[in-house]
This record gives sequence, structure tokens and C-alpha cells, in this order.
Amino acid sequence: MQEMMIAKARELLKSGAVQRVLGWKAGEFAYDVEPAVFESAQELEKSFVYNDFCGSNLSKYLIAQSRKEGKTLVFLKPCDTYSFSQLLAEHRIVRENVYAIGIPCQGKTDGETLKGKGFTGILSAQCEGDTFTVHTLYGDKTAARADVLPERCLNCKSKKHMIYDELLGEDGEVLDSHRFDMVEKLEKMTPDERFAFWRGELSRCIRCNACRNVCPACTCEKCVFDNDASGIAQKAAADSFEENMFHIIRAFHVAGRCTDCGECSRVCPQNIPLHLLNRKFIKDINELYGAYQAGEDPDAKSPLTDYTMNDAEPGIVYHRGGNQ
Amino acid sequence: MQRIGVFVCWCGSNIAATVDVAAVSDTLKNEPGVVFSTNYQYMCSESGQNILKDAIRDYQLTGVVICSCSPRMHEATFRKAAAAAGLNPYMVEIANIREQCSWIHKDKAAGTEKAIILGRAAIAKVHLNAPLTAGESPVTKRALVIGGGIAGIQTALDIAEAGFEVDIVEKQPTIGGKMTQLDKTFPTLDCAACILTPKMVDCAQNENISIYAYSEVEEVKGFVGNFHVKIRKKARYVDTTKCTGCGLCTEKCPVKKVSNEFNLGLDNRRAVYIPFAQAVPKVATIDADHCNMLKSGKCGLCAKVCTAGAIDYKQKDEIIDREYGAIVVATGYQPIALDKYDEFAYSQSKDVVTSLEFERLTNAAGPTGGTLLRPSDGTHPHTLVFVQCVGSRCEDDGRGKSYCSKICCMYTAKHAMLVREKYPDTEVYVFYIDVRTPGKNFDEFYRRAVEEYGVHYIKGMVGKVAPRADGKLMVQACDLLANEQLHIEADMVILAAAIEPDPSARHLATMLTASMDTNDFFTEAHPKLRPVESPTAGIFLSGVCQGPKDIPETVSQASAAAAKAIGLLAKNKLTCNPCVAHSDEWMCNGCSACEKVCPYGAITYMDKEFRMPDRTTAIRRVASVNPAVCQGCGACTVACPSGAMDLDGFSNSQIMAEVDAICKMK
Amino acid sequence: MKQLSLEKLNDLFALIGQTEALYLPVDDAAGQAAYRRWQPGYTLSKALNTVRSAKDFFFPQTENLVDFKMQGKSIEVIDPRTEQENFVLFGVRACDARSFSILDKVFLADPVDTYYQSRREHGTIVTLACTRPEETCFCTVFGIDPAEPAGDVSCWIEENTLFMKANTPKGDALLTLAAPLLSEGGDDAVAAQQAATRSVLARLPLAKLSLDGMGGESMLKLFDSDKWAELSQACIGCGTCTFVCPTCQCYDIKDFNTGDGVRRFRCWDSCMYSDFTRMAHGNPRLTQRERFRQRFMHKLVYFPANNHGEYGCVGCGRCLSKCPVSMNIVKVAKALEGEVK
Amino acid sequence: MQNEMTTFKPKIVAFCCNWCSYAGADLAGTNRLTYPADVKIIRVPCSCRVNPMFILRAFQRGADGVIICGCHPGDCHYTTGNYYARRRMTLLFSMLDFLGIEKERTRVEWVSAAEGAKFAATMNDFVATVTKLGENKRLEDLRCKK
Repeated sequence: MQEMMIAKARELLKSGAVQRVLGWKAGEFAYDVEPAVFESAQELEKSFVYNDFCGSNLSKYLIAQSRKEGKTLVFLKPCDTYSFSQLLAEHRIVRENVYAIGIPCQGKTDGETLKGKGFTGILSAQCEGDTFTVHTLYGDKTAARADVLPERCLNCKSKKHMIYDELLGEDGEVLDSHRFDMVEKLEKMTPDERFAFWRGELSRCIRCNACRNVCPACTCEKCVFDNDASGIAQKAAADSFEENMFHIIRAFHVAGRCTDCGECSRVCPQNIPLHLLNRKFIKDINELYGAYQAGEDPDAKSPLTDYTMNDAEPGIVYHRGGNQ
Repeated sequence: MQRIGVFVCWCGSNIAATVDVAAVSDTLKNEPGVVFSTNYQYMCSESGQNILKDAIRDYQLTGVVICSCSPRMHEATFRKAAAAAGLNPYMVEIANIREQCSWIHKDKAAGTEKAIILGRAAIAKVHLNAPLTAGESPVTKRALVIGGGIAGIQTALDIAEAGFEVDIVEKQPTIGGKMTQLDKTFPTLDCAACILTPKMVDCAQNENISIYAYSEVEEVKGFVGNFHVKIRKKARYVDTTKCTGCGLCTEKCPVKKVSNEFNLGLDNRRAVYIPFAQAVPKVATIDADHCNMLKSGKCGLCAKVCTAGAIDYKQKDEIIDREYGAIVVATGYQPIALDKYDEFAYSQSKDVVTSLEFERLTNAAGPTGGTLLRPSDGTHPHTLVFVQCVGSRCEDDGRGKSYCSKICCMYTAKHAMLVREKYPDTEVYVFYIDVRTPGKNFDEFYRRAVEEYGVHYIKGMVGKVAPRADGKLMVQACDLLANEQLHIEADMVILAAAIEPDPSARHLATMLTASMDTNDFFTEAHPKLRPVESPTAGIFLSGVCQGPKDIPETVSQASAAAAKAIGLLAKNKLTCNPCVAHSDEWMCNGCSACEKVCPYGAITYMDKEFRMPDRTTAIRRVASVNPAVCQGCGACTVACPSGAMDLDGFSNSQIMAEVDAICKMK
Repeated sequence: MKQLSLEKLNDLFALIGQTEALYLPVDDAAGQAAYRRWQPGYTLSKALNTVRSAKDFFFPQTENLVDFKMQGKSIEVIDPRTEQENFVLFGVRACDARSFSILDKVFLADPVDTYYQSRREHGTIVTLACTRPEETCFCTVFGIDPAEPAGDVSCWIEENTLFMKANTPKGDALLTLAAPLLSEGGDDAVAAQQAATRSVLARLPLAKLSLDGMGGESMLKLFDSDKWAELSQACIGCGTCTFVCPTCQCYDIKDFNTGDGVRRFRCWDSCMYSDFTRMAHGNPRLTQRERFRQRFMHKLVYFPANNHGEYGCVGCGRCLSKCPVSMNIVKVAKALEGEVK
Repeated sequence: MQNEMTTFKPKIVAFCCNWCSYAGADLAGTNRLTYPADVKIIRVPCSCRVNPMFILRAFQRGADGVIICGCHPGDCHYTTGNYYARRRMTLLFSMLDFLGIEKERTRVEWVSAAEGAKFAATMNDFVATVTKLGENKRLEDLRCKK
């Protein structure tokens, strides 16, 4: 696939159809692949990669890239196309300046996930079939592919590309995932248990803003939390309240817009399962207002800018979900 | 820092009995920014207002807090008084310590404490108040009526009578609408044409009315008082200024088999045609889809016979730009398509007709000259079966409509009665779910059909209509009251098809940013209290476009809409509510969330060039609020995640300052 | 050198914990190491290092500076500081231990930051030698020997024994406190472990990272390098690298309205943020490229230029594993290497 | 003897829309229908003006309960405002519940201008509910406490 992508990118650059290529660049080790812009065939050949570590969602970079002169070629995995589509619906990307190529994805892992599975001193890693071989300072180790995939890939919602100009490889299907299982599990806990769970998680937050800055739904020119005039600006959580506030409001602001790409949880240095907050909103919306996935249908009205006269009353919260 | 004055009203003993007013004014005197604090028996009295005015001048107050009765009571009074003393009226805030404090709390300590907190909240808010000025916008003194049916005609006539210019845009070649196709009208049975056509002529002759027939609204921009509308005047290929309406062309045209839409396809017309004798404007129209000359360049007969030289094969659509102060929507309705109702054999048998087709079959100007004949063989029918509620009150998997079409009960009674009167040898059956006849003289009318004219009303639905080889229609039905199955050999079956909004309405609503319900009927600003206005300012609703209604109701609503439009046009300027939303362009990212929740279409987007901090320029899509259209609900402010959208008078920081003051530790 | 059987490690913790606050790395809910105040039942994490660095104890993420209490129109100024208690930081790695000396250069230089100073004075640092460095480690580049960590007390864990060595009077005091549990000996075992560790260190992929040419001499050349545009293009402007960094020391001072007064506090800031160094006209660094450049110029050029060649980096590798887009100081240093040759 | 110092008096913030609920509150006053002084009303143009930020802010600053009152669905002065408010608040409350924060501390009630009695009854009930829950501990900001 990587070779096909490089060939395609080289061809489009050469013909002048695109001026630059948004893809992934190899790093020092196997896993530290970084998003990058390539402007020449030499650059592509030198460092363009597409492998099991290309997890980062490139769609948000298009906000800036699509405002540059000429066209940008971007490679989008199925879940990235949801974000791309949603950003288009929100007028954040200049569509005519983007040439989107859909590429297949079998799930992406990352260095943190490998380390979490006990691989330390990673020097390089290869995947053959379903087996990952990791060379480390302390010897070679192997693992089954499924064992080193992060949660978002194990519960992948779709292998289908929502939008593209061209497709490399086969398109997949929307999957019947179990992505709401953990939300459901939490809903079944008592409020005290849930409170304890979330305090345990959110109290680790260092307010580095990685979740927000990587999020393709967070595209405000200036975030309310950075804006002293908003009255709720905070640079650090000076009290546990501010940890809650930041994450509740952030989840609320992306409710109905979150494509569940999982980048927030991937980048969290403290491994806080932030995607659960967004998924809770998605699940609630599905249950209360009908199935809806942001990024799926650009013409569908987002549930929070829509209503029906017979919507559930807020009091429904008192009756549903969770033990007392 | 503001210089704030606090004025605590006793309201006689209304407040003073349960709130220690002196303690309130003394405590609030110590709040930051407060430079003056007093209490007085009746702040709303003239001497009370003078205390306020004097203090504003003597202490150079920049903000005022009145602790008194509800702002719904005297906010306007105090704002006026402040303005008289030279203070911007929007620098006045009221702490409601009567209705929401002294009157509900018996304990004086608790009441006093709460009054102080409410006062603090008002002070906290005033600290963040900014002077607001109500904007003004001019009013173009001309109205646009979209749709030239009876609703549009009535509205236009009323507006014109009041002395304002009004344009009617009608997509058909003639105005008149559905009513021109009707025979008689209930409950008086006067002939539709006799009462309608004089009004059509009035329209044509009224100096204030311009009729754009065979035209459609192409684009609507602007806002209340200042709409800019593009009207597409479709090419008729006939110069309307020359055409005399003599009709010679329509007799000579060789293309004879064009289905005549005016008679609902029950007969044919030529490729050049005048819909009916009383059409307004009475000019010919060439149907480009069927005209040989326009299709192949071979013919030109009409041009040859036209003595006025009115035929112009090179005519093009014309775009007319007009400005309006008010727009009245009167787009009307159409009967639903019955092709999904196979059980009634509508598509299989010519003798199964809709009620509107039946109108044409009994109309003296219709295809049969007013004699009721079976469409299939031209014989006189002896047994007629009317089926009510075809598609009404039953969504039926999307075939029909959930609502009652409202007019069917009455026109079916009319049809049945007229048939029985003219042809006493016929048997007439009416199948119904309910007979609904509220309205002046309506029930009497229906009872006459049953009691005097011997129409057989049967409660129950027709299950199936089966055409037989001998031309009869076998009607299977049940009589729910007698609880028996019925089999009727009918000659004709007439279906009371549900009515639905004209299909053009949805596109129009989008252009007007007027809201619609799920059935595509226009939504009114308030279902009870503002029934002829759209929530979008300057857009009014006339006739069935807002919901099913009969002619008397349509006409009264049309006049009501006219009255509302006249009220608007009579103003020279519109004063805007200054408490409106505004968008901070530097923070707006143009995502459109605010636009989607705005009920008034007050938010538009523009691409604006910004000089960025790094000295580059960037073009960004940003929202902009039209203060003349915004009503200040604030829906957009919450939809906006960045807080770029805020509401003057109720800003995020003002409300949070109130929250802080209320929740603060003592 | 003192020694203690690992079986008695909890007894040691209990002993220290009795008299002073003891903090040590334990595994958190997400399976990563974090410093926690010791309490019975806690066990020392086996992770190489904590996600957050040990600088938190001297330079916490938020710290109250002064309170203003308002009553009507009067304002009272209150110093919120209570007496600083003594505390022990156990299990600090060599890299973090070095970071304190870098922070000292900033906070203890005139004018002395008394908030920081007070914490430094009351903290005893017990370091722990590394035995299994990771691929992201490059402390040796800065002359740090993770097999011989600094601190008030240095420790080694080999097999089932903890070896301890006091380096300072504070360290002596701690070992005196712990004396009832300790016995003498263990130099050989420690030396053997050090040799083994050092052989791994030599094999580290980043061991040969060159910082030649960094520092003040080529400041303008580096500043003007066109590499910055490419290096910074993926940067999302978050504060992850800054906040996990043991040497980043920038902070912002904020006022919080408590309802009846103002609490003035400081909190970590990041030069990667668009509202960092906000002056009347805004942030002088207009684009992410400039903000990104600032961070690495500071660590690799400005700081050594002002501090006798000492870099503002200790090679702990946290930013290498935590950056959301896998950009880091090593990639920057390697890219700039060509610029100064 | 009941010690006044130990009796918990909750702080309740009530956001009332200008057109229906604020008028309903006025009517409660006009009819002298009592409810505890713990309730303090903030006037907003419409229930759709209530930003989740305001609700969290209230809890941060020491509120023990927050109630939002608006026109009955279908009767909004602005036609659609309360429909949006209804969705927003439903989702917000559900999220608070998801985080284990007592859901009974937040409420939405539709009160028309004619429903003074309903306003007073609603406030009495809400104050009783919050009083039973006690002090807000899960969304408090210690800096705002004495």
C-alpha cells in the first residue's frame, strides 16, 4: 500500500494536479511516525510511510493546508473521512483545494500502546500477517496483532470511507462495533461508583490541551478556555472542579459533531479514556433522537441544532440508566 | 469602574413590610462601584423618579440599580426616567424584590437577606452593562404577495386599498388559483367564478397592484422592511402588451392534443392557450414543450394569424429586481397524488375521479359544459359513491397525511346535494370516518344534504373499488353503524383527496428563511396569538400555505395578513430591539451552528479578509447578525462553542456575574 | 553504602512516612507510574519513570501566591503559605535529579523564588539507579550517569536488596533515621549492576546524539534556519511536551475571583501556547513555527548560552513518548545538526 | 431545639425565561404563594439562552441546585428556543449523571405566565429535593468556600 501511495502522490505532484501531499513521515524508531507535508518526489521517497503506526488523523491539518495556494493531496483512513466530512459540513475546509484519497486501515497501534503491553526499549517493529515482531534492547518479542491494537481500533465503527476523490484498495463496510459497551458498563454502576471512576481518571489530567488541540471537532479560532473574556478561561486545573468543567464543556461543545475518531484518548499523556465522554453523548443522541453519527451524512442536521416537538424531557435522565 | 446608584423602593408597605429597606440600601452602599444608595416610598412616583434623575446628575451615575417590583412592571418607566436624566436607558437594572421576594417571604430577616443578594446580582450585572442604542432601518413601502389564488388576491386588494403598492407573483399564466376551478361554493352555493372573477379584475385594474403572472420568485435577500427579490418572469412567447386576448391563435394552433391542466386533463388544449375565458391577465401563452415552432422551427401559424403581432418566438425569461418591505406567502395547496391508492382504482378507471375533477365535470365552463357525464363513456351516471378522507388523518406509511384536510366534508356535502338536486334519479352514497362541520351555517348545510336531499351518509371506509367489464364499479365497503358489509354497483366514485402544501413552498421557505412544519405548512410566529405572521420578521402567511382552510377562513386570514403587512408598511422606520446577538468576527470560525438554530434567519455568512497577527491576510467565513431581524432569544449564543456569539443586554459575562453574586458566600 | 532486604522495603517506607511525607512512584489506574504520598499497601512502581516529572514537588502545576480578601470596599492582603512540611521524594531517576539543578538556576537566582526555595529546602531526594533504560533515553548525552544518580541519597535495587548511599547532610539525616533497618555493605553488587547498565547505555539508539554546535555561538544561524517550518508543521500547539518536561519552568500568574476576594496563583504555562507571553499587543511569537522554535531554542541554545553550556534538557525521553504527533527534541537536534556544520 | 446553624439551607439558582416563567414567578408573588428564600431567580430572554457554562458556574460558586424554567414546548415566545434548550439540558444532565454527579440537583420545568401556583410548587419541591441531598460536594470549587 505504501508503495502505491507514494507512486500515486508522485504522479499527482508531477502532473501538477496537487502541490503538496499530506501524509506520514518515518521517525527515529518504528512507532514515532509524524504527520507531514511533502512537496517533492524526493521527500516522499526519503521518508513517506504508511504502516501500522500511522494512527494520527490528518483531516484537521486540512483546515490550514486547504487555505494554501493550490491543491493538497491527503490520505485518509476510513475513520479520518468522517472527520473530513464533518469539517466540510462546518465550512472549515476549502473542498476544492483538497484531493482526498481513501486508503484502507486494519487498525493502528502506537508506541504508548506497545509500551503499555510491556514492550520496553523498542528499537523497531514489523507486522507479518497477524503477528507483530518487536525488536527491543532486551531481545525480540512477538504479539498477536489484536493484542497490541488500542481500544478505538478494537471497536472500530467503520471501514467505509465517507468521502473521497479516489480510493486505493477496497472500501469496507460500516461495522457493528461494541463501542458503547464501556459506556453501558459505567451507566450500570451506581452514581457513587461512577463518580469515583471519573475522579480517578480526570484527576490525572494535566490540562496539556492535547485532547483539544488534536480533536478535529475542536476548531474554534479561540477556545473559551483560552479566552480570558469568556469568564471560564483556565490554564491549569486549580481545583478538581476545573478538571470536571473542562472535560464536560469540551464534550458538550463537540456533542453531535464528534466523529468518534478516538484521537483524544490516543494523545492523552495520562491515558484518560476521554472518548467515553464523547461516546456517552453519541449514545444518548442515538437513543433519544435517533441514530446519528457525525461525519456520516453531510446534509443531516446535527442533533443539537435540531429538535422535534416530541423530544424527551430532561427529566428522562432521572428515570434511565444507572442504579441509585 | 461604573459609578452605580442604588434605589430601594418600599412600594408603600408591599416591600417594606417584609424587607428592611434601609438595611438593604445601607448594605448595598458598601458594594464596589456603588457611589449612591437610598430608599424611598414609591420609586415609580413622580417624586421617586425625580430622586433617580437628580442622583444621576449629582453623582454622575453611569449605572442604576432599582430594587423594586418586577421589571415587567416598571422597567420601561425607570429606563425612560434615566434617559431623561441623560443616562443610557440600558444602564438600568431592576432587582425584583417585590414579586420575587417581599410578597413570597414572611420572615423579614430572610426577605432582607435575599433582597440584598438580588441587589448585589443586579449591581454585578450593571458593572458589565454597556450603553445600547436601538438601531433603525427604513421600510420599503411595497409588499410582495407570492401566489395569486383567492388568498393572495384578497391580501393584495386589502394592501392596495390601504394605499400601498403590492405585487402579485403567480406561477400560472393567470391569477385565480384553485378557486377558479370550482363550480359552486359552500355553504351558500353561489358560483365560484361569479364571486372570484370580479376580484381578479379588481386586481388587474387597481393602480397599486402589479401582477407578475407566469412568474416565480427566484431569490430573496434582505430582511424585514428591506427585502430584495428577484422575480423570474417566464417567457410566454407572447408580448403581453400587444396581446388582446382575442383567442384567434388558440383556435388556429395545429397542436391540439395537449392535456388541459385547467380541466385537470379531462380534455385537451392547444399549444398556445388561454387557461379560461376570465383569465387575468387575459393573454395567450405558448407552451414551449409542445409548440412546433419552438421545438423544430416549423409552423409559425399563430404569428401569422395574430393581428396584433404579439407572438414573439424569441422571447426570453426576464429577471425583475424589486424591493419590498413585507412579503406575504399565499402559495396554497394541491390535492395529493392518488397513484398509491390502488384499492380505489383511481389509476385503472376513468370513472374514479377526485373531488376537484368532479368540480370540473359539473362546471358549466368545464369539459362537459356542466352536464354530469361519466368520463369513460359519456353516459349519465345513476349511482355515485363519494369516499371521504382519502389520504387525510392517516399517514398510512407515507401515502397520506396525519392531519384533517378540513374542506372535504363540506365540499362533499355540496357535491352530493348538487347532484341530487340536478339529477333526482341518482343515488348518492357518502362514506365517512367523521363528518366535521364546524363553521357558520356548515352543519345546517350538511343536515340539509342528509335530510332534504336524501344523500346516504354511511359511516365506514370503502375497502375496494373494482372496475367491472360492463363499466360498473363494484364498491366494497362496511357500514360501521349497521355493522354490515356493503356492495354497491356504482357508476362513478369520487375521492376526497387530502390536500397538501404546494410543492414549491419548501424551496420558497428556504429562500425566505421562514420555518415550516413536518408537513411543509409554514409555521406561524405563535399558534394562537400571531397566527398570520411567520417567525421571520416581515413574512406573513395567507391561506392554505399555513394549514388547511376553506374559502371564508382563507379570506379572513388573507385580510388579517394584509392588516399585519399594512401595519409594517405604514411605518417609516423600524426600531430594533437593541438586546440582540452579535458575533465577534475574530473568534467566529464560520461553522454555521448559530445559523442553524436561529428562528429568524438573522444570521448570514460572509467571507471576510482579515489581517492576521503574523501580518498575512486570510479570508475567513464569519457570521454576521442582522440587528433588524434578530429578536434576541440567544439560541445562537449556546450553539456557538467559542463564545463568539454573545447577546447584548444578557451577555455571558453578565449572566455569570449574576450567578457569582447569587452564589457568593455571605 | 547501606543495604536493606527488599522484603523490608515497606518497613522503610513506614518508618520514613511516620515522620515525614514520603512520595514515591506507584502505578496509577492507567498502568503508568505517578508519584503518590505513601500509605500502607502502596508498592513501588516497576516502571522506568513517572509520566509527570519530579519537578512537581518543587514547582507544582498550580501554586497560590497571595489572597486578597474583600469586605465591602476594603481589601486585605493575605499570604496563603502555611509552614512547609519536610518531605522525602523516593525513587527519583538520575535525569529528574539533574533537572533540579537546572530549575535551581532559574528559581534560586536573584531574585530568589521563595515558594520554590522553601520546597527545595524541605525536600529530601532519594534517587534510584536505572537498570533497564529505554530507547527514548538519552541522559548520557548530557553527562548524566543513570547508574550513579545524584540526590541526597542514591539507591540501587539489585536482586532482593536495596542499596543506599548518602551524598549530603540531608541524606545522612535520612539514613540515620532509617538506621535501625539498615546494614552495611554492597559495593560490589552495585558496581556489577553499574557495569551491566552502562553496557546497555552504550547500545542505546540515541547514545550518540550530537549536540555539537548548539549553544550560544550559532544562535542566529539556528534561529534563522529554515528547518523550523518543516519541524513545526505537525505541531498541534498543545502543552504535553512542556508539562511532562522536568526542566520546563515557565508559568503564568492568574487571578481567580473567589466571590469574596481574589486568589492570585501561578500555574504552568507553555511556550507552545498561542497565549503565552501575552503582552499588550498579544503574543510576540505569531505563529506555531515561532513558538515551536522558542521552546527548542531555549533548551538547546539560550539556556546553555546563559548557563555555562548547561542544556535545558536532561534526556529523560518523556516528550519522545508523549508528543501527540511524535515530534521531539531529538528530531529537532538531529535536523539542526546539519545547520551548524 | 433545632439549631439554626446546623440546618442546611441550600442555594438554588433559577434561570427563568422572560416571557413565561419569569412572569409565572411574578404571578406566584402576586398571589402571595410562598416558597423558600433560598431560590434566587436570574432573568434570561429564553431558556435557550442558558449555557451549560452558567449551570456549572453556579455549582462552582456554591449553588446546591440549578433549575431552568421556560415556556411550555410549543409556546416559546421565540417559537423554537425551548426545543433547543430541552435537548441541550437533557444531554447535559445525562452527562452530569454519567460523571456521578447527583442528577437531582438539576432540573428543567416548563412554567407558563399563568402558572404561578405551579412555579411556587415547583420551587418548594425542588428546594425540598436539594435539601435532602445536602451540600453540593461533587461539583464544588473549594476556593469558593469559606
